[in-house]
Amino acid sequence: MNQATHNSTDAVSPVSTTKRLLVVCRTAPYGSSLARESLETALAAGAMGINVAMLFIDEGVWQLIDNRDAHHKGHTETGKSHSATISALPIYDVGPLLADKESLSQRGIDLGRLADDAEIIETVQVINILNSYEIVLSF
Amino acid sequence: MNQATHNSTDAVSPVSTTKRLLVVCRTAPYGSSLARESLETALAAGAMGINVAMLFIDEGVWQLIDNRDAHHKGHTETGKSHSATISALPIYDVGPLLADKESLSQRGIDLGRLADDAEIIETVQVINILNSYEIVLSF
Amino acid sequence: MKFSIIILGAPYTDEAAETAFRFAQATLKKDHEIYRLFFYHDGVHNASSLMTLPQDEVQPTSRWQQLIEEHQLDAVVCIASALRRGILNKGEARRFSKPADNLLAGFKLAGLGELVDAALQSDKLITFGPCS
Amino acid sequence: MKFSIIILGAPYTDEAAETAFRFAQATLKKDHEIYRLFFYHDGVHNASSLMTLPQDEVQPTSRWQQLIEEHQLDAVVCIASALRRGILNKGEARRFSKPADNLLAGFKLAGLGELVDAALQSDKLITFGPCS
Amino acid sequence: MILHTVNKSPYSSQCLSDCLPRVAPGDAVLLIEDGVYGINCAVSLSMTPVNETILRLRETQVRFYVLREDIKARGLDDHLKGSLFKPVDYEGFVDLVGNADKVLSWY
Amino acid sequence: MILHTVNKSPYSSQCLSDCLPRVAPGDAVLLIEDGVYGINCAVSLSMTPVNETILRLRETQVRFYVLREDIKARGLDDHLKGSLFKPVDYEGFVDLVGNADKVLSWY
Repeated sequence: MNQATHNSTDAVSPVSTTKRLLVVCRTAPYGSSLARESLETALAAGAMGINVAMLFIDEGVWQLIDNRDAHHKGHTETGKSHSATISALPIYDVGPLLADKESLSQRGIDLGRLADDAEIIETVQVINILNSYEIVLSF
Repeated sequence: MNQATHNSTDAVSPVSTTKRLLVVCRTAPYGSSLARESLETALAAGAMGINVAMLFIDEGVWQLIDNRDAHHKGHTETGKSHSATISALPIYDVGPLLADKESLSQRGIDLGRLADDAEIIETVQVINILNSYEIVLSF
Repeated sequence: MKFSIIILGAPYTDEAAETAFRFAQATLKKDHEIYRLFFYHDGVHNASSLMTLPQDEVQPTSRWQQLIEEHQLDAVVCIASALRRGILNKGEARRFSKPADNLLAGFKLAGLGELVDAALQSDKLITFGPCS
Repeated sequence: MKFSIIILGAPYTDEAAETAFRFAQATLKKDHEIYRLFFYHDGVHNASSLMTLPQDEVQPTSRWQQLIEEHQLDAVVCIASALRRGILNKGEARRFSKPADNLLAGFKLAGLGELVDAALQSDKLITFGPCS
Repeated sequence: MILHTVNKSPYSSQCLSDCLPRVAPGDAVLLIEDGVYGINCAVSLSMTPVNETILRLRETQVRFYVLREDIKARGLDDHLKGSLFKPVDYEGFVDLVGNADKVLSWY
Repeated sequence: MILHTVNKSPYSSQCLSDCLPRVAPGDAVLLIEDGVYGINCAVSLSMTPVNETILRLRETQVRFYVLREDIKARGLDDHLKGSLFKPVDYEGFVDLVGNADKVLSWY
């Protein structure tokens, strides 16, 4: 993400809280920078010691296709694909990475192609998850 | 549109051509500035003496609801609504203003509410119109 | 109650910034506190000092500036989004040897930690998304 | 053949500018002529001199600049769209008493007449739309 | 209780149909910006599936609102009559946020 | 002959389903950017109506293409097998434009 080097003015300090954050991802990677910005938000929260999970629904599930070795367009030509950032999320204490089963099946996505850390959830659970986190941010 | 006063560097001179331009409008007004920019493009072409028509399909048909007297948000607070600009198009030699019948009926739009100059066309004609103009620009 | 407002849309291009502004006005009118305005994604363009509209139109950037000044609001522009979209303050312009700076007074550049902090400290958090 | 290319998206926010750039490269590689690049709507941000990306990333604005210089392309930025989005050249900055200007060298501000002219003069016209 | 805001037209985007299945009993839904074209669901035959979902959700105490200013700007005032959506102004919008535990923006 | 480009996903936008009814016999359709998710139409049951329209249009000599680079960036290479869409690179894209009378961009 290069954020650490790029944002030298971005002081990140640990925060003491019991509130948990859910980042809801509804956008596909590459077509819009929102997908990338959702990951950056989750990483920032993780770095501050916040309990942060991600929920991938609708077009957001495309973000979970494991494609770390692919060649990429534009802002991903740093060598780091969206998929590579996804796989780094657990290192920064972001998780779980929840993926809506129905969104995946509607799109004909092969579950064997998903990022290792993706956790598939039943569609009926989505409402419960949205309600159980104290803070929700949608992208 | 205030373009004349705002763009003093925008020299417009008449052009001699037999090519006709079709501006295809697929976006609703206000939600995106594209709707406004499609009208500005048509006005510029009209001012240059080009034969320019507009085709309103899909979400573009919302632009044709006559709403000249309404109070508006944001960039329309000049007092000039989108609808007022639509009704000024014929004055600048932009026309015909073609509206796709099926797009209108799908959206439950009352035909009595349409701008005076809108000309309703059958859906089967859309393909012919797209093919008959030498130049097509879509917004 | 303490509100924080996230703005993801640029003025003019879509309606997000306009809706957010009116929402912010109404929040203050109802005697709530605005803990922070956070400009992210294309929302960073709300802080451009170079936006130029015809004089008879609403000036979205100076309108924010007035609201911020009048109510002493904390208006934070995401620094990563801002740099990538060509919005710089004096310090960043110097640091990256850029020919000018264009961050309006009243807004400040800072990192996403400020967004997370706003989410934690506020009673209510609302995002105004772009049309895309 | 003579191509003209209309770019409606800002770099980074969506893919339109990236796709347009690669299309322009391929056009030239295939020995076609580019009559004009026309930056409209959010596409005007492609001409910002203040866009700042980490050094190890592709620099979309300077990449356009190089292509324009190398092939002596006519790169026109819609003046109305540019002013409304905070992209100014020296003359407009002076005219509107703005504190700075930020139009990259190689790009020029002009009116929609240049878009209509490109449509008339080119054999092929293609628009790269934004994600919104 | 979650307030769901929707800012895209159901005729061009899946935004509203993506939102509705995630609405829980007692939640509120507010249409803003181009989302207000969703008010038409009640009158337009082609929107029948969305309409049915809305009717079903109303039976679970889900409340449906639309931002009045955005309806007016688009000349859709007459669609408010008999609509399933109740108009609110900006202060009403603030109250809806104030009364909700969280806001989820669908865009 | 018109080349139609589509840059939005059919799962989030009506862009592709708005485009297809306006495609004439002999036209070409090219999916780019998030439009390439439309390649899935052939494999995904929920996209059946779009899929049927595509099959019908193929019988009228309409050709369907997809931008290979955008497929690769999204990790959808394996969806190209048996797809109704033929991959092209940027030079192929330029040729499609060169061979068309006009380009209509659906976005």
